[in-house]
Amino acid sequence: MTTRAKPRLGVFKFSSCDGCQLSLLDCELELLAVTDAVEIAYFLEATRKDMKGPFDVVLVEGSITTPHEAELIRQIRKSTKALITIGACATSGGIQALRNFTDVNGFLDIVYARPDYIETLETATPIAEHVAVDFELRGCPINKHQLLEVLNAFLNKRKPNIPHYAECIECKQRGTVCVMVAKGIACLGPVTQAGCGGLCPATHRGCFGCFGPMETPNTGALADRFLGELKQDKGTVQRAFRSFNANAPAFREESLKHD
Amino acid sequence: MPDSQAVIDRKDLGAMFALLAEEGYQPVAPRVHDGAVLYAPVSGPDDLPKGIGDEEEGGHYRLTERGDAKLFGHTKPVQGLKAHLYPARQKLWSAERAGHGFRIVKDQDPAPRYAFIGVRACELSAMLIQDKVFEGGPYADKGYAERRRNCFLVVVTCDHAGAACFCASQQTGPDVSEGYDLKLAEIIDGGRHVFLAEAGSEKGRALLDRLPRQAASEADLKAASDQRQAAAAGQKRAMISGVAELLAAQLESRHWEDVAKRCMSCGNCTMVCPTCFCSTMEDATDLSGLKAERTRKWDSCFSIDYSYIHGGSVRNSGASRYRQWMTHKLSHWVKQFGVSGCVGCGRCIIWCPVGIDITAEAKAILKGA
Amino acid sequence: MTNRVIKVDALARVEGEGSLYVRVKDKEIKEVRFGIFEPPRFFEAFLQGRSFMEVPDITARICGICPIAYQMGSIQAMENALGIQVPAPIRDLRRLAYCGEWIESHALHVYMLHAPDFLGLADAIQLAKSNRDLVQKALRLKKIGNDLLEAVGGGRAIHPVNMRVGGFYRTPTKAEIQALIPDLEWAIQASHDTIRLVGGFDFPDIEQNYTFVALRHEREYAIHEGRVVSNRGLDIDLPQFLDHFDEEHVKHSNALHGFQKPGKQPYHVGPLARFAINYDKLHPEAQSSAKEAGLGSVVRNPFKSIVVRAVEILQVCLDALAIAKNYQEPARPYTEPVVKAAVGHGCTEAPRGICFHRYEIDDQGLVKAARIIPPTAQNQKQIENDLFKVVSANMALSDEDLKWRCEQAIRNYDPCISCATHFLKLTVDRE
Amino acid sequence: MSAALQQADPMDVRPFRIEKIRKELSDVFTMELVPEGGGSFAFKPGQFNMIYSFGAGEVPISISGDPADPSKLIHTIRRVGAATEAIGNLSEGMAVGIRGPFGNPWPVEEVFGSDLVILAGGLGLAPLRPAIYMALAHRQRFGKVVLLYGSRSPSEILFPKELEKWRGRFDTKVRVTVDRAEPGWSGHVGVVTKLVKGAGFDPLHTVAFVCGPEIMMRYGIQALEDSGIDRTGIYVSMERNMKCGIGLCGHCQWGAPFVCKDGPVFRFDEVADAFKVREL
Ligand SMILES: Cc1cc2nc3c(=O)[nH]c(=O)nc-3n(C[C@H](O)[C@H](O)[C@H](O)COP(=O)(O)OP(=O)(O)OC[C@H]3O[C@@H](n4cnc5c(N)ncnc54)[C@H](O)[C@@H]3O)c2cc1C
Ligand code: SF4
Ligand code: SF4
Ligand code: SF4
Repeated sequence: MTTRAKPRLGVFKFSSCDGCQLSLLDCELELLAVTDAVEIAYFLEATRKDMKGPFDVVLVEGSITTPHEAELIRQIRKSTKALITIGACATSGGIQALRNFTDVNGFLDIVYARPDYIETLETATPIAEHVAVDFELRGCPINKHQLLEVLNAFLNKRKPNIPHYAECIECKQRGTVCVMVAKGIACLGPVTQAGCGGLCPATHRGCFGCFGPMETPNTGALADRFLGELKQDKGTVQRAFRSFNANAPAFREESLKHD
Repeated sequence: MPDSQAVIDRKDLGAMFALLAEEGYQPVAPRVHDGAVLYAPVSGPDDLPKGIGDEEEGGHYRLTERGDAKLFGHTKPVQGLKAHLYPARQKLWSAERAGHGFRIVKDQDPAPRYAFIGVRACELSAMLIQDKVFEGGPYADKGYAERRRNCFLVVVTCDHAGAACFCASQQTGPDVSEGYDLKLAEIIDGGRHVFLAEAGSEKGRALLDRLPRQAASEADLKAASDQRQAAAAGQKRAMISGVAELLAAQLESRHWEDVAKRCMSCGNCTMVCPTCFCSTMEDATDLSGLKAERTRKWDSCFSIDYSYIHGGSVRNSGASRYRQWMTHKLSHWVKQFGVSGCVGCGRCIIWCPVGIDITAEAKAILKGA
Repeated sequence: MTNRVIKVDALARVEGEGSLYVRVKDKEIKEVRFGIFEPPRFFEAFLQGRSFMEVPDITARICGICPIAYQMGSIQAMENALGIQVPAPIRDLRRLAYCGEWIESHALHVYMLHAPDFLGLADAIQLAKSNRDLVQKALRLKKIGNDLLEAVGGGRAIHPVNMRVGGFYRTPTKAEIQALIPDLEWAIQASHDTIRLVGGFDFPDIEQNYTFVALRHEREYAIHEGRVVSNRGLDIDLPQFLDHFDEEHVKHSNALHGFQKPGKQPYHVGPLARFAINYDKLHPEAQSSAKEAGLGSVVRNPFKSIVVRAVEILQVCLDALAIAKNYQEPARPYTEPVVKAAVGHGCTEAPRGICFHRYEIDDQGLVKAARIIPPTAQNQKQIENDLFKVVSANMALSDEDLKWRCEQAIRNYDPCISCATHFLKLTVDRE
Repeated sequence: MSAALQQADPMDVRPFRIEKIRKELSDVFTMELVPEGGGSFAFKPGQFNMIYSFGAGEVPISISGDPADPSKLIHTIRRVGAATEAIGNLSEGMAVGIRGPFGNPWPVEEVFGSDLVILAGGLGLAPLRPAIYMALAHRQRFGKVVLLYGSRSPSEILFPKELEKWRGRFDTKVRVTVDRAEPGWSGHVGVVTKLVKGAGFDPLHTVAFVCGPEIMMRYGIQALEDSGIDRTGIYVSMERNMKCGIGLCGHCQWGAPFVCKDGPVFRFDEVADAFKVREL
C-alpha cells in the first residue's frame, strides 16, 4: 500500500458571504476525515494557526473587488500546486458583480456616508480573470457533497465527477415534476448547471440559477419562453438572468438583451 | 382465451393489491403527487388518482377533474417505468485496497419485486424495447434482467388519447397483445364500475383465479373495444411514415440548425423517454484513497461529456446533439434493435420546457428533404 | 518596553476578514481599532429596482452563516409593508428554521471558534486530537441544526430556498418534521453537557456596564419577532428603530459603526443582551441549567458569552422539540401577497444579535430604498470599548498573550464580518 | 472468448497484476499484465479491454500483444488525461482492473490469400500490432505484406526495434515516414498517405487495415481508394467515448453502429457514409 504525505490545504476568502467555506465546516460527518487526510495549513475561519505556503491545494472563495485582493490572489497562485475556486463569487463574480452593470460610485453613495474611505474596484470579477484556475466549483452556495468530491478527486489525482449539463437532468433523475411544464412557473433549470441536487423545483419554485450557466446554455430560447407562454415582462426576464451569476458571460449577455 | 377473461368489480380491486402484496410484490401504480400523476408505491386502490385526468400539450401539463370515479382516467404518468427497472443512480460495486492491489466487493442491493399496476400500452412497448436493449445483445445487464424478471405487470388499456399521444402511428398501442400478466379495461356504466380482466401469462391466470369475479358479458367486451377505438381515433398527432429511412438520408438537413435555435440541450426529453437508456459511470474514492466505488447514472446525449474523447467532444453543436437524439430514436434504433426507439407516448413533447415536438420536427425535415 | 503595538492583520476563527490594532504609549492606550477590511458589497444599492419577491434570496447572500436572519428579516419587512399576517403553523415553521440556525451557528462558535481560546489551542482540530469524541459530539449538534434548516429550508442550510414572502414555497410534511424529534431529544442532552463543559472554563475577571438591546416578545424567548427593548428603559416598535439608532462611517473600517442616539453611545446586542432582557422567558430547564453553570439573571462579563450561548442552544433545542412535536401541516403554504406601494420593517435576533431591515417598495413591488443594519455593525463600537478595557487590565501580559487575549475579546462577540460589510486584522501598537 | 467469461457479469472488473512496465515514448508506456490468481487471456487482434485504475476511472484500451501468446496481456497506453495518467502512475506489482476482451477484431484469418497493407499513424500502431504478429505468423497465407507507418517525428516512432526487425524480413515491406525530420533522420519525410503510392501491392487483391488519428485515417483511406483498393477491402478502427464497452451505455454510437460492439474495427464500406458526416 502506498502512503502519501499529508497534502497541505489552504482556504482563502475574498469578497463573499463566507457560505462556501462554511460548507467545508458543514461537512460535519466527514470533517474529521478531511482533517485526517489533509493538513489544514491556512483556514482563518477555522484556525488561528497561520502557516505559510506552499500548499498542495488551495480553495478560494469570493470575487476580486479591491486592488489589494487582486494582488493577493497572484501571491496565492504562486504558492500552490492546485487552485480550486468555490462558489458563484469566485467563479463568476457573485451577487456583488451587479455593480458591473452600473457606476460603482453611485453604489458607494447609497451605502456609505464617507465614500472616500472606501477602496474598491469598479467591478467584481471571478478569480479566473486574474490567475489560472485548476477547477471551478459552482454554486451559491456550493454543494458540500460536490466539494468533498472535488477534494477527493484532487487528493486522489482523478477527474472530479462534476457534471456540467443542465439542472433539468438532475431534477428528472430525482423524479421531480417539472414546475415550468406542470405549473407554469419560470425556471432557469434548462440553462443552469446541475449541482444543487434540484432543490428549487422540489420545493415547488423555479430554479433561480445558483449554479450559473450550464455547458451550452441556450438562454435565448428560454427567455423567449418566459416572454411568450409564461407572459413575463422584460424587466422580470432581465432580473432572472441578473442575480448570483449575473456576470457569467451567457447570463450577462442575455440580461443585456432585455433592457 | 375466454376462460382467461372475467370481470372484477371495483370494490374487489383491493383484493388484487392485497394478493400481490401477499406474494411479496411492492405494488407501484399511478398516484397524484405535486400536481402530476406519477408511478409510485401504493397500498391499495384508494391511492389511485380517482376522477383525475390530464391535459397535455407541447411544454404543458395540468391535471384535470374528469367528473367521474375512474381510477385510470389519466393518460400516462410523468415518467416511465424505467425509473424503477433501471434506476437513475445505481451502485455497481465498491472496492477496497488489498495489498498492492484491490478487491472488488459486490454489494448491490437485491432486486426488488414490483407489481406495476396501470401500465399503458406505450409503457409496455417501451419495456419490451428496453428488454431488447438490455437483454437482447451478446451481453445482458444483470440488474435490469433481474428486476424485470421479478416484476408483475397489470396493464390498463386507455379509454382516450392524450393530446401528445401518437402510439397508433408507431403501432405500439392503444391495443395490447403481449407481454403482460394481467390486462384490465376500466368500465363505468351508470352505477356499475368494473374491470374487464384478461390474463396474459400463467402468473396472471393464477392471480385472476384467486380474485372474486364474474363472467364477462358481450357488452363488457364491446365497451372495452370501443374504448380502444376511441383512444386510437382520438390521436391528434402522428409520426410520418418512413421516418427511419428519411432521417438516415437527412443527416445533413438544414433543419437541424433550425431546431438548435429552440432546443436548449437540457436533456429533459431523454430523461422522460421510456426507452432512452444511456448511462454514464462514475468512479470515485473516499478521502483516504482506500475505498472506491462505481456508480452508474442516467446520462443524456445532450451533454458535452457524452461524446467526449481525449481532445474534445465529438458533438459540440446543439444541432448535432438534437440530431443524435432524434435519429437514434427514430432511425438508428431500427438498425440496432429491429424496432423504432419511439413508442409514441409523447412525453418528450410534453416535458420539453419549450415544447419541441418530435412529430412536427419529423414533418419539417420531410418538407425540407 | 513602554511603547508597544499589538497587531493582528487577519483575525482567525471569525466569519469574514477583520483586523485589530492597538497602540499603547507609556502604559496609556492611544488607539484601539477593530478594523473591517472585508470589501464592501453594496447590498442596499443593488436591491434597488429588484422585486420584493427576490429580496429574501438576495439578502440571504449577505451572510452564509446566518442567512435566515437576512431572509426572514426581509420577508417580515415585506409582509409588514403589504399587511400580511401569517397563520400559526407558518410562524412555527419559521421559528423552527431559526432554531436550526441558532443551533448550527452557536455550536460552531462555541466549540470550533471560541472554546479553543479557553483551552489554549489554535483550533478545534487540535481539540479533536486530544478529545475526538467531544468534537464529534459538537459536530453532531451542529449537524442537527443544519438538518432542521434543511428540513424547513428546502434541502440546504446555507441560503435555503424555501422561505418566501407570505410563507413557504412548500411546507414540509408532518413526517419530515417528526423525523427530527429523536435527534432533538439527543441534542437537548448534548446541550446540557455543553453548558456544564463551558461553564467550567476559566474566565478573565472583566465586567462591563453595557446598554443591552434585544427583541422582546410577550410569550417567548424572542427570536424571530418582538419589540426592541433595552435594559435602560427603551421599548419601541420597529418603525421607531431609526429614531433611536443609527450608523456612522469611520475611516478604519468598511463596516458602518452603529450607535444609539443621542450622544452616539455604544450598545451591546447578542446573547448577553437577549439573556439579560429575556431571562424570564427562558424555558425553566434552560434557566435552571444556567443557574447551575453559575450565571445570574444578567451577565456582564463578555467572556462568559460562551456560557450564555450554550444556554441558548438548550433553549432553542427545547423550543424546536416542542414545535416539531406539535407540528400540523398548514392548509396553504403561503398567502399570496397583493402588491402596493408601502414601507415595511423587519427585525429578528440573528445568532449575533438584532438584525434590522427597512424597505420602501413601489406599486409594482420594486424596491425603492433598502436599509439593513446587521448585528456586528451595531456591536463594533462596543467591541472597541471592550478591547480598551481588556488591554488596560492586561498590560502585564506579553505581546503574544495580549494579542491572543484581545482576539478572544473580539471572538466573544462571534463577529460576523461578512454581514458587517455588507462589513477583522489585530494590531497593537506599543510605541 | 471463453464461455466462462461470457457468463460472468460483463460489468465485473477482474484484477490483473502489472508484471512489467516499459516506457516506449515520453508519454507512452506498455504494460504486461497477468490475471491475479493465475489463468490466461485469449483475445483476437484489434479487440480492446476496459482498464480500471483503482478509484480513478476506466478507459478503453486496445490490446497490443500477440494473440498467439495468451499467457500475458499487453497494452500500450498514452497518457492524455486523468484515467490514463492514473494507470501510468502505477508501478510493477500493483493491479489494474480488466473487463474484456470486447469488440470486433481485425479479420486476419478471413483475408488469408490476399495482399495485406497495414497503414498506421502514431499510436495507431499499437492496436494493429496483434494483427501484424498474426499475419507474420501466417506469412505464407498472404501475398505481399506491407506496413506503412507514419509518426510526427523520429523520436515519436513507436516500437522502433520491432519495426527494424520486421524491416529485416525479406518477405515484408516496411516503410516509415515522419512529419518532421530531426538531425540524424535519413528516412522519409511527409505524411504517411504518401507512402501508399509505390507500396507495390495488387489493388485488386489487397486488404488494408488502417488505424491512427481520425484525420490521418480519412486521408489514408482516400489514398488507398485512389490506388484502386475497393472500400470492401479496407478496414478501420474507430475511437469513441465508452463507458461500458458492451453496447449498454450508448456513448460510442456513431450513427447506427456502436463502436464497442459493432467495431472498433469496421469494414470501410459499411461506415463510409458516416465518415462524411460532421459531428456524427
Ligand atoms: C476502442 C478504443 C481503443 C483504444 N485504444 C487505445 C490504446 O491502445 N492506447 C491508448 O493510449 N489509448 C487508446 N484509446 C484511447 C483511450 O481510451 C483514451 O485516451 C482515454 O479514454 C483517455 O482517458 P483519460 O481519462 O486519460 O483522458 P480524459 O481526456 O481525462 O478523459 C477521457 C474519458 O475518460 C473517462 N474518465 C476519466 N476519469 C473518470 C472517472 N473518474 N470515472 C469515470 N470515467 C472517467 C471519461 O469517460 C472521460 O470522458 C482507445 C480508445 C478506444 C475507444
Ligand atoms: S423544473 Fe426546472 S430544472 Fe426541473 S425539469 Fe423543469 S425546467 Fe428543468
Ligand atoms: S421519443 Fe418521445 S414520444 Fe417517443 S417514446 Fe420517447 S418520449 Fe415517447
Ligand atoms: S428537445 Fe426540448 S427537452 Fe429535449 S433537449 Fe431540446 S429543449 Fe430540452
